[in-house]
Amino acid sequence: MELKNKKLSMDEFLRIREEVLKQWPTGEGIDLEANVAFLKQVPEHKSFPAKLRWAKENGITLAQPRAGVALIDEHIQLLNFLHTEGGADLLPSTIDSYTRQNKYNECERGITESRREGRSLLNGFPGVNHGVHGCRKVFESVNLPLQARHGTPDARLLSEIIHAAGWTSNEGGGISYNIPYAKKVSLEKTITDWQYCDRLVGYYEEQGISINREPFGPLTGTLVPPSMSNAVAIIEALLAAEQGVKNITVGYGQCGNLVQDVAAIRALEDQCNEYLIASGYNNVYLTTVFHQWMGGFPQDESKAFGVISLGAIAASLAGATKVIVKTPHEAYGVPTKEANAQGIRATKMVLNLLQEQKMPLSIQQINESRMIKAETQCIIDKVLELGDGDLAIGTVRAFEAGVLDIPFAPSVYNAGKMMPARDNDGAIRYLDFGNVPFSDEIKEFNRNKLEERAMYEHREVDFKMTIDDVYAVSKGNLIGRPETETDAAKSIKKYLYKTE
Amino acid sequence: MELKNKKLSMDEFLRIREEVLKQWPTGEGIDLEANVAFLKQVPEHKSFPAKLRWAKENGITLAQPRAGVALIDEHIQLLNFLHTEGGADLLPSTIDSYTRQNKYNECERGITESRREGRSLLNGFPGVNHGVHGCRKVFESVNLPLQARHGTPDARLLSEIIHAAGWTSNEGGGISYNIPYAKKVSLEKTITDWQYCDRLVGYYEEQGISINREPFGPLTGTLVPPSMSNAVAIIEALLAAEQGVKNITVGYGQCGNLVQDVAAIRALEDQCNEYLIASGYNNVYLTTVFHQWMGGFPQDESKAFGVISLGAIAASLAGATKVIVKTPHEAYGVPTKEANAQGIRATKMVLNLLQEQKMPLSIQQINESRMIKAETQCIIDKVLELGDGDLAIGTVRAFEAGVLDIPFAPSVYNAGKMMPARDNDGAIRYLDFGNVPFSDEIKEFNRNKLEERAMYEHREVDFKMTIDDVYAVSKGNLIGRPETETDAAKSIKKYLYKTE
Amino acid sequence: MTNTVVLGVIGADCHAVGNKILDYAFSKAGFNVVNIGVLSSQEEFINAAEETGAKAMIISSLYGHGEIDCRGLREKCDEAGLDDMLLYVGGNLVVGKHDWEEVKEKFLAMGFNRVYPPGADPEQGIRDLRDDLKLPKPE
Amino acid sequence: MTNTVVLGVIGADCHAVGNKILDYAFSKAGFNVVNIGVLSSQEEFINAAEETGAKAMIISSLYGHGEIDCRGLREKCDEAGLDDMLLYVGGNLVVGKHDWEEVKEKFLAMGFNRVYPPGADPEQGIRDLRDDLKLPKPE
Ligand code: B12
Ligand code: B12
Repeated sequence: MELKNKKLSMDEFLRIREEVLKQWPTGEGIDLEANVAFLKQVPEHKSFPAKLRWAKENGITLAQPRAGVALIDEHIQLLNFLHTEGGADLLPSTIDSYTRQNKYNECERGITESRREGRSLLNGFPGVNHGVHGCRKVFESVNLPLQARHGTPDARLLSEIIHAAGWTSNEGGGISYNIPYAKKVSLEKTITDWQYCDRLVGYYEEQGISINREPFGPLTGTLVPPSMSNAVAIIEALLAAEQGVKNITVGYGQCGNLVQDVAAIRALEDQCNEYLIASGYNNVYLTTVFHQWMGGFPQDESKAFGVISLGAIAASLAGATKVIVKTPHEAYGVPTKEANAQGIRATKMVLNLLQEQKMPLSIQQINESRMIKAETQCIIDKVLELGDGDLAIGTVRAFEAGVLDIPFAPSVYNAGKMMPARDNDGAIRYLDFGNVPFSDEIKEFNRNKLEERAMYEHREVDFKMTIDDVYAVSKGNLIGRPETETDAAKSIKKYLYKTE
Repeated sequence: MELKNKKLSMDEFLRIREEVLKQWPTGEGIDLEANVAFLKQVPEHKSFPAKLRWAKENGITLAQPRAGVALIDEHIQLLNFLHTEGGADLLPSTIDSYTRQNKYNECERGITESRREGRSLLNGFPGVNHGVHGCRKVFESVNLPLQARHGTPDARLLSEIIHAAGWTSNEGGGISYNIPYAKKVSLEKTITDWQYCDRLVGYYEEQGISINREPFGPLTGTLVPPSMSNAVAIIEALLAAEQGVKNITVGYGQCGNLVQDVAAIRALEDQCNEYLIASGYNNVYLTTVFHQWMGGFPQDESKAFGVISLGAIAASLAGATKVIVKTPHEAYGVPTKEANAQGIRATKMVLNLLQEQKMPLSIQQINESRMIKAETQCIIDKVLELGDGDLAIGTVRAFEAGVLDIPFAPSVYNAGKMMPARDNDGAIRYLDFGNVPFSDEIKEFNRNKLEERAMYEHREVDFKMTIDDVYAVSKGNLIGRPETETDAAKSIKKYLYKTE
Repeated sequence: MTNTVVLGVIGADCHAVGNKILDYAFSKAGFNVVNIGVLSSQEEFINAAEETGAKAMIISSLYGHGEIDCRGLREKCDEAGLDDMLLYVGGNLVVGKHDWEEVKEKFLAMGFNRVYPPGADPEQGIRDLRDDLKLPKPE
Repeated sequence: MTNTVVLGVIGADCHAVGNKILDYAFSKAGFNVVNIGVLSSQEEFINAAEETGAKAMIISSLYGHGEIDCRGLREKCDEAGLDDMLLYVGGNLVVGKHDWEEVKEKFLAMGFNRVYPPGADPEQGIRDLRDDLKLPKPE
């Protein structure tokens, strides 16, 4: 089948579906019509789209953790704990890494070993292996909307299973669940496979059942310039809308510069709405998700609380519809349920304190927002041009050409030529443009910003900056200042480390 | 002696001094000239004024904890722990409550019992009982500038001792260490006594030794409207300057509304500088201190981290010179050194992340700032009028008249007629003006703001709002919304608490 | 009067916020509140009880010296002939975050009738006092 | 070559950032880095070592399945005749925050020569590898 950004016909969809359901025994017998009946019974307070709409209309930012363990009962316990002890507003089921690679045999092994050892040896919930039956048990045992969060290039069977089970949201997309998560899976394949996932949601929409879809905004979580992740999010939203998805949450991972963060997520919502309408998708209900810092965390738990809280503040001031919460264990490993609840409680405290407050508009924010939109448009225009008007084809060609280019991505289909770094205020800029097609004005803006920093730090603008920035937050700073003595550093040392 | 805002002559000062040094045996033999020689040796990295200046010039916000225990060695251990494990930039010695009431006999008992039980039975460091010798031991055993933080209406002997020991900063003032801390001590007495403390610093200044003075900004820490605490801070700065103090840090306690917080502390610095210069005190080096939330804390430690981090963020975005740090134990009791260090680490993480960032100017902030300044000026103008031009006399009369009026203060010399409450955005406004002399425009502004909230909450503007607001933060919110069902609450419940 | 209580903050403690709110809450609940305020000594509590015939003392200690400040109060009450005086105490009773059960035991052993943990709801104290004084439940 | 190392992230693990930085660091330190990247199986590590004559494998596992993924690697090396292969492993080796000493013991028992805790500095690995390969210290 040839890749094209075009709604799958029901016939095509059903043809593919037959194959999909055979991928693992639990696929057998999943019945769309029976699911429709089941999904119609989902009470409003367990519907993802309903709760998002309520939050958006009331100006509330919801908090959602990540969480998943190997076994069903433990998973249910975990989720209910995060609801009652953490105060989570929305529940996840983070899917394990074998499932993400469709290695269901290894999942089976992980499940067995977890049972034997009495602790989870999988880093998430193996939804496919547990099947509709297991996933429904989870759905019926919790009292909040449920979403699958994963990183699965081919999530077709998983999507069939979770939606059949009453989970009313699915994270992912053909770009965002490929480039950061896979090494050798082609974009043709993942875009096609995610068209299927979207078409499934579109089918349910046609039956009057609203299901939410969320492109994964932060990508590699590591110094992705806002315009690059926004471009990807908008493309995935458009691809989803084409398949009939009507409830979309576009996401963004915290950069750390408050003005840039607020500007970025506001620009994302505006611009995505503009593109949706311009493309004729008029009935999409769009919301936003802000991810607390997605890069390397500091090991110290108190410092982690600082990072978490700053993320909550940015999310709240930006007016994001929901925020994805990190935990004080982030630098170590999958959090205990207690550590997970701690992250949510710190976050909710901040959200409550700021509930009535938004970031007041400033010149800085207006300028930043304008710049992000201009950059994003350059990228998307070029994608469309490369695809001769077809967004799906354009996306594949744009990655080939390095027009779309995600820093630190593992995929061989990603050029990896673009390099980011922070400017002197901590905002993320383009250090090396690679083949990202920016106007001269934009290039100059980015260069000047980085030159400013380089001058301040008495060094050259180069890859060493990027590396220093990768480490910075985990070492307790936003900007990776060089360790050689700057005047400021000298001056600090004079006061702090001098001994008599 | 008659109260007057006039620099004490050296003779008067020395006459009073004789009496002061007799208050407790450790006062004996404190020799000003010998102290000058000692203070000249204080290395720059242990000088409070030097470090504040460095921070201000480099746009850095310093973090300072509160801490103090009964015994010298334990106190030194505690302070060094907060330096090395917490990363504190400035060190405190929080003085115990008996010392604050000049009950040195009870301190002696507390010291003895603490020794016996092997834990501190005093809530702070009894500086007077330990004397110059003990305080110097502390000074010599730490490697950062030291400040006494207390709440002592008559701190003359304490001030003599700590400065003689090389502690280069002293918190307090004739208003701020009386009204929130005492019940029956007259303002005449405390203003006079603090003129002495300031004159002592002025004396050292004359000898070329710079010592920092810090009026206690947050007062009762409980819903104090910014203009009221700013007015008090400015008055105390002016009273200190008259006695020859040249290095002053004016303070402010976090309200919780970010725009108001940033506007308030920026207004405080500007307006205080204006008043200093208008009064002819041209050489005062002014810095600011932002106190993390001073009211009741939530008991949950994760939530406390959220409150702490939001405070750090406000301090940093406002560009305060230093921030006073709370701890996750706040709601329970004097923190362990570990909990104290946790608070500092979370704070410093946030300060580091935001180091290069300031709150961008917005219309909202400009308006808020203008309003705070206008209110503050109304108050100070009236104080001067009441004192026939004398600030000290005016202050006494202003408290009698309820022109200066601190909510929830224990002092019988405080009118207690003014009542504050939060508006619908969480900013603190005047609910009942009492006798605070505002223009009609200002009154209308405050009333409208509270009406807005009342309408939203379907209730009257009354004292119940104030009470609800007192509890709010400890219960996990900024604004004390009524527990009766508002539409929003109903709507929330519908989603969150519904069971099938 | 059966429903008169002496309210105050003991010792060198200046924390006034909780005191004002307790005053408000107990008064609204129908008690006759004699509020001697912050920074009150054991003697001031006893004098106020003697003068007003109060049946209970609602004592707060926030600042950490509660242990030292409260010691001997029961004995002083007995000496003054205030035999069945109900002694309630609450706040942040000791220095630091401690195991609550231990703190409670310590104060019960000192002769207090009821001991409340940090941030206790005044309504709980009111309910308990109604019980202990055998007052009718409010309609 | 004595200074050839195979670098990669084992299992179904896609964490690429650390890998790119390790590549940069080991290359800069003078090693000949054969980077097989993320999502690499035990077989791919062994094949790469056989093909290049590498003396060490620098293995990362971030995502928590390290325990399952690394089991049997030493035995497979032995079978392949890669007898003195130095096996280094680091990252977030197990699911969750665990006592580090236990984790380390577990991997040493599995036949690894060096095991590094979360967030270990690549420079430490480089110093250790120089020692283990008896390479001269850099001037
Ligand atoms: C960024 C990130 C991601 C990105 C990765 C993008 C990409 N493709 O690279 C995204 C968002 C895609 C992602 C996905 C997932 N992640 Co992730 N991720 C992180 C995070 C935040 C930072 C990792 C990073 O880049 N660090 C920066 C680099 C420079 O450091 P590093 O990786 O630690 O490597 C350095 C050192 O460890 C050392 N080192 C490493 N190996 C070796 C070996 C030797 C011999 C030596 C000497 C040194 C050494 O040197 C390296 C360079 O300095 C970490 C948590 C953290 N550390 O804060 C979680 C974390 C690694 N992820 C985790 C998990 C579970 C996942 C997911 C399964 C899903 C989930 N729960 O969200 C998926 C994985 C899917 C898959 N198939 O692998 C867990 C692992 C849990 C565990 N071990 O118990 C972590 C710890 C988060 C957590 N606490 O839950 N993740
Ligand atoms: C505001 C505050 C201040 C203000 C007080 C202003 C004033 N004059 O009122 C200022 C800044 C001046 C201040 C000063 C000091 N404070 Co203070 N302060 C607080 C804080 C943050 C809130 C207190 C408050 O107002 N809460 C709100 C009210 C409504 O609650 P509440 O006081 O707990 O009272 C309620 C309940 O406890 C209950 N209750 C109380 N008593 C009783 C009795 C009965 C019978 C019942 C049923 C119920 C009951 O009902 C009340 C009403 O709801 C607390 C910490 C916290 N709680 O978050 C520290 C705290 C009480 N302070 C503390 C200390 C140590 C001090 C100082 C010694 C200095 C210092 N280290 O900074 C000085 C005290 C000087 C002195 N001589 O007393 C410590 C006490 C430590 C301990 N016990 O181990 C605390 C716990 C902070 C801490 N963790 O270190 N403080």
